[in-house]
Amino acid sequence: MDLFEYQGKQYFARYGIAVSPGDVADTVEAAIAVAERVGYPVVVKAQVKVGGRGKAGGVKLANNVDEVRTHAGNILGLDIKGHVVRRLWIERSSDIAKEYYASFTLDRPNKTHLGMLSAQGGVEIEIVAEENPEAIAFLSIDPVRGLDLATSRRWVAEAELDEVAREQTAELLVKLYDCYTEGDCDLAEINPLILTPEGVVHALDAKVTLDENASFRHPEWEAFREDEFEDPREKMAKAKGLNYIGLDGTVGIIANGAGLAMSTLDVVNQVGGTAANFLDIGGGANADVMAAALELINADPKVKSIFVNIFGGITRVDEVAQGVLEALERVKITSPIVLRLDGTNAEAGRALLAPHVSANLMTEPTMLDAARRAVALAK
Amino acid sequence: MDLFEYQGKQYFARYGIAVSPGDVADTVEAAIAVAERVGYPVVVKAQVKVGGRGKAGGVKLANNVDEVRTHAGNILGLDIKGHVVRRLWIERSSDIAKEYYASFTLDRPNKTHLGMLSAQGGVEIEIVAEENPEAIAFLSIDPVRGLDLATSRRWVAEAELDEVAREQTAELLVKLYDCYTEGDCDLAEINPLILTPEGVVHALDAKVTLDENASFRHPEWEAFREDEFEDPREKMAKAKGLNYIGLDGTVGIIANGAGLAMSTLDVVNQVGGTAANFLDIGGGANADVMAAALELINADPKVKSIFVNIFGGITRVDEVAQGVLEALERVKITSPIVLRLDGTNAEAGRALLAPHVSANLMTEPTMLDAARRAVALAK
Amino acid sequence: MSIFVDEHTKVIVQGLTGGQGRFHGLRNRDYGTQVVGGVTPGKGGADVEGIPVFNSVREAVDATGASASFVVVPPKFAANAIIEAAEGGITFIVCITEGIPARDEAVTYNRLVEEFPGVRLLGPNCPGIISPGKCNIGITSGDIALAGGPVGIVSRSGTLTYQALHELSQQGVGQTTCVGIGGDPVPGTNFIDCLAAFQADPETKAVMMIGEIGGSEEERAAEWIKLNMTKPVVAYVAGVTAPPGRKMGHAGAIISGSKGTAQAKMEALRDAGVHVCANPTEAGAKMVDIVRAM
Amino acid sequence: MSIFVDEHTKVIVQGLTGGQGRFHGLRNRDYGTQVVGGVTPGKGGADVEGIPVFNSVREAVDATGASASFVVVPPKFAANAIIEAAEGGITFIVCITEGIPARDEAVTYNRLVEEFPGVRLLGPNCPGIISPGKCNIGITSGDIALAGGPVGIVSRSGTLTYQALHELSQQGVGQTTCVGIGGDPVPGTNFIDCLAAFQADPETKAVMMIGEIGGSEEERAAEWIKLNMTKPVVAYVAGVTAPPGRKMGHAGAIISGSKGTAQAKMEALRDAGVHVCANPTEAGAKMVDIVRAM
Repeated sequence: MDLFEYQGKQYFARYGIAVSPGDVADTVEAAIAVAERVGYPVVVKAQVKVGGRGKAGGVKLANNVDEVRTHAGNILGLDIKGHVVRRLWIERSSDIAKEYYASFTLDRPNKTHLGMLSAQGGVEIEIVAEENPEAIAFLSIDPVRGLDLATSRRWVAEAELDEVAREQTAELLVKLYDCYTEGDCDLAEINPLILTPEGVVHALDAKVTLDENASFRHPEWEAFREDEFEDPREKMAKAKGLNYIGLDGTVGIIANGAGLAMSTLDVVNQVGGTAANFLDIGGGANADVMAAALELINADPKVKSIFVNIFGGITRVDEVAQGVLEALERVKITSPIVLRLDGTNAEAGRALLAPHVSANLMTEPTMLDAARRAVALAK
Repeated sequence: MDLFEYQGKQYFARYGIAVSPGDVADTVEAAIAVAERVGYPVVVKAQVKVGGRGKAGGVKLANNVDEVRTHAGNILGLDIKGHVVRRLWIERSSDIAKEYYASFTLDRPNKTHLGMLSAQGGVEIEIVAEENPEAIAFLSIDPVRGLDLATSRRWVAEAELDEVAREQTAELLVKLYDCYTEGDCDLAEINPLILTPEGVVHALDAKVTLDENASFRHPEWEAFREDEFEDPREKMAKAKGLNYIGLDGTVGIIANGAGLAMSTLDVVNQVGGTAANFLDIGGGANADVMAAALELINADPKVKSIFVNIFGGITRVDEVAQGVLEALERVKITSPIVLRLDGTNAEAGRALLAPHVSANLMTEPTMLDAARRAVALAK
Repeated sequence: MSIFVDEHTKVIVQGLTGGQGRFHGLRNRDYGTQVVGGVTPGKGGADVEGIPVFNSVREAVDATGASASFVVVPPKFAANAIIEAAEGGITFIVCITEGIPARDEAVTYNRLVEEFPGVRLLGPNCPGIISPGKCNIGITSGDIALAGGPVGIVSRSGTLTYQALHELSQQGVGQTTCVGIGGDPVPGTNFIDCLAAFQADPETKAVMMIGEIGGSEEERAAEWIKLNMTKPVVAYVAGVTAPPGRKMGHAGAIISGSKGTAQAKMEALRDAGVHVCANPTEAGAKMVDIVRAM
Repeated sequence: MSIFVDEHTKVIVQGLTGGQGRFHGLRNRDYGTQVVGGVTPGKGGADVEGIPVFNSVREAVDATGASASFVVVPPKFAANAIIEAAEGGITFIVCITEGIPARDEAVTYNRLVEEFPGVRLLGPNCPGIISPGKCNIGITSGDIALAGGPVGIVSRSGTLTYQALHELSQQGVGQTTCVGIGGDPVPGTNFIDCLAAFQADPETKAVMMIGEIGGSEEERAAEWIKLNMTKPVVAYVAGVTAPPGRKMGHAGAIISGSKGTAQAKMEALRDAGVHVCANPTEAGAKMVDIVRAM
């Protein structure tokens, strides 16, 4: 789960990481109230989960109440790369002497944690990594041992941060690592981490991605979830326990298992079609799940045909077939459905379906055949 | 100090690192004796401090006494890139299932120790680093904390060494690190580190560079020193405490301080000349030192003129001038000498020299002027 | 021969008394696997359809001589269960648990590597391992596997593992072992570990490898194959049409920036001499051709 | 103003009772430096020409309020002396000792960084630091320095440091501070530390930088200059004609493979807008021009 900047800053604050004083606002009036409270000048920042806010006009400096009113009014409702701004973060503006970059993430090839620290912050780290990799001090951290202050001090020296900033940053990085690990983040990034002209180091932005697998030990994450403005279809899918990603094509996809679902997209693409979605219904494919999946796909007006691709492993195919039939009784589906059912009890499953085969419900023996049929129907 | 392979293996053995059974031999007869002792097949290896021995015919497999006689005879006296082979290392030949690479050195930019480990050994690591850097697992080691077995195990897994080799290698790497640190090496490299078909890991080569600054705690290094076959001029220079490197040009160089000596070479080069040597006489430049330096340069038949470049810091220039005059009384110098004396008491120094100025002894006020004069004299 | 597990492998099930543990544990035993015990703290002394339950792995190992453990416990307890297995003397651990926090996986992986160098973990979040006719630990349906070799299968994806087995078995081409390494970000056993084992196994004549988007394990495997593998490898990589930045089911299956695309993986594999196929069916057909031509 | 040391800096000399320590310590005092004490274990209570000697740094600091230490002890004892200084409350340590083993330097550097983040080490194997007219710690001859600024000098080479001072002083251009960082592989203070301090010092108007072959500190400095430095920098890099693979005096001054060449360093500095000169005289002349044009 990606957090909004304001949520990330709230999360940082839990771990003692210094951020600018500020608050959220969903209306112009609320924005003014926050600005009056934290004191001018303030920065009015669009809360969207997409980069490039600044360029899109989503971040503005306001020196007085009139400027807050103008900027908050302009930014609320702004469309930034398809994300409509519904919330603002208003914070006291900081003078900046230097901008650094700091982050922790998982180093998958090495199976360790990876810290990245650079005296060149404020720009995209990918660009720095590409153009000047020596400007990034990489730190490989054994997850068993973690990061201590001594190592953190070594790291800030290696990164050649300004000396006045080093001890503060070393301490902040230990806190950020605690936030990353104890806070179960997939990513905890500060860009920029700033040094003020007064010699104080603090986080000016916050980019946090939480590891949803760790939800069970973080009841506090509920508050972040309530604030999500998700695509309604993805929200509905999540509520039903379905793994759904909306795409732009015309063939609706239902498959069991993420690999098989990806593979189904690939095969549809190979035979000249385009998938309308990725949808993994997981291991159990009973009538409830199948009905929910069909309903979800049916709600997508782009869909011209539906390809159900099930390989029975634990799931028995006859149960899946039964589920499809029950689901069809409950839900009115407007597009034709092509089924490919294989694996455990496939024969029994196909036999179950045989009497119901029609121009709107057909079976094919292989993935490739089924994909061809579904793509033809979508044209 | 670079060690020969056989010295490196002896050094490894002190730290419990497994090497092949073998011994040195300076004659064909000795080579045969070693071969008979360690058992056939053996490898006959030229002991030279230069890479590319194999290609130059300096490494041969011998299956019996006749082959040892032939190969040892051919290799002794062989010239490999200017290094004449005077000693052989004869060792029991190993069957090789896999070749790895392992080394420790100082990571200067990060001021830590750097371990490099690769499942792709037997070739030059620089080539692997260039063509396939991901094939090297780099390990940054805090010199304060060192390398423990747990981290070493993590490292061999990251390097994707064959599983049968991992635990042995993890243990060997800890020993190699001990050798590198306690043994005060600038470089401790094993290439290849081999895995035999029987599943045993051991060092098939040894490349060790010792940090001469640590000589005071390593009386055992004396034995290595006795075996050196140095350039006689460099040997003489070392005996006199002079830092001498022979080069190919015609202007002999004497300077105090390494930086000034390098700079002197550069200036000679800029005005169209070529230096015959690098020679740093260090801080104290008394008559003894100056005499030794002049003698050394005088012995080089390429030298056509001598440029003495002294900047008096602690050393007073009048003392240097006195030293030069005394040295000239003791040593007969065949090439003309151009002196540039500057810094503390420079006036007094120049005054001292003034009565002695001739076509063979002249002074110039600046480095550049002196370089021009010395280069003109060398043409 | 098979890799990692065979007919002599004695298996305990951590979580045998739970719903999933009971279902899969008994199913594995029905397949013929030597399931010799279960572990559930506080339930020692009970049994599950004749399989004795112990309070701890150590007790179970002492009593049964098991060397393998099948970990089927909720995500919250999985990391501890894996470490308990290693501490208890187990050397091969299969963990099918889905949804373990990445932090726990990272710590567990590194603790195993650092403290228990002889222990292999398969998973988490994997379908398990089957050496057809000999041993099945995990959730793979034994029906779709065919004993007798000569193909080894290694797969990052669960359902595609079954698909791969099915493609071969229905053509009469058997498998030595099929290993599902799982799609999580920190897998205990990776492609290279399995490829090396298959390369060393005399009965395995060819290897089928199913990859997917995300990470760089396929690229690393390709490099390893190029240098070490003499047996033919057929590969399929799922996710050619996956959009960047969206997790495709697994936390591991995500294209970040220009990294982890199926195209890059296929290219690396092709460079290493692997037969790269466009879909599982084609991969199956190619493997059948290769085996028949042997 | 000057950087790191000024007329208020109180200095103790570790090794004051040794030949070198006595010579340079007294010479520094004669220059006007506040040399307030010496440290030689076992010789506490004695004095050297009126400078009291203490048994330990802690005692010396407590008695004198010194913040700086000048370490002039043999290589064997230097690492311990530096750590003792940091533990004793010294915040600026100048170590001129040549020939300290690289291992000891690496351990000492990292111990300082990890345990004593407020402590700066200059050297080892450096000529020291002089803020002309205010403070001289090390072996630089005070005669060749000229007080009053506006040039800061930082140099990796000993003799070339003197040369640089001389080139400026004889033209009447003074220095704020001249720092010799030394040519060893693990210098406590590097170019960037000094450049940053000069950039922050209002009296320093321009900086002269003397580099040499080996390592990549000059390249890193160039990158830093490009991003942070607004004051003009003139640089000279020694060793254009140095052959690869031979140590040119210092352990640090060695060209390894294609790394560490003077050409690469000069190019990086030029790219960063630095005035790169072909020899010390030219560098001096360029700096004089720059200062006169201000």
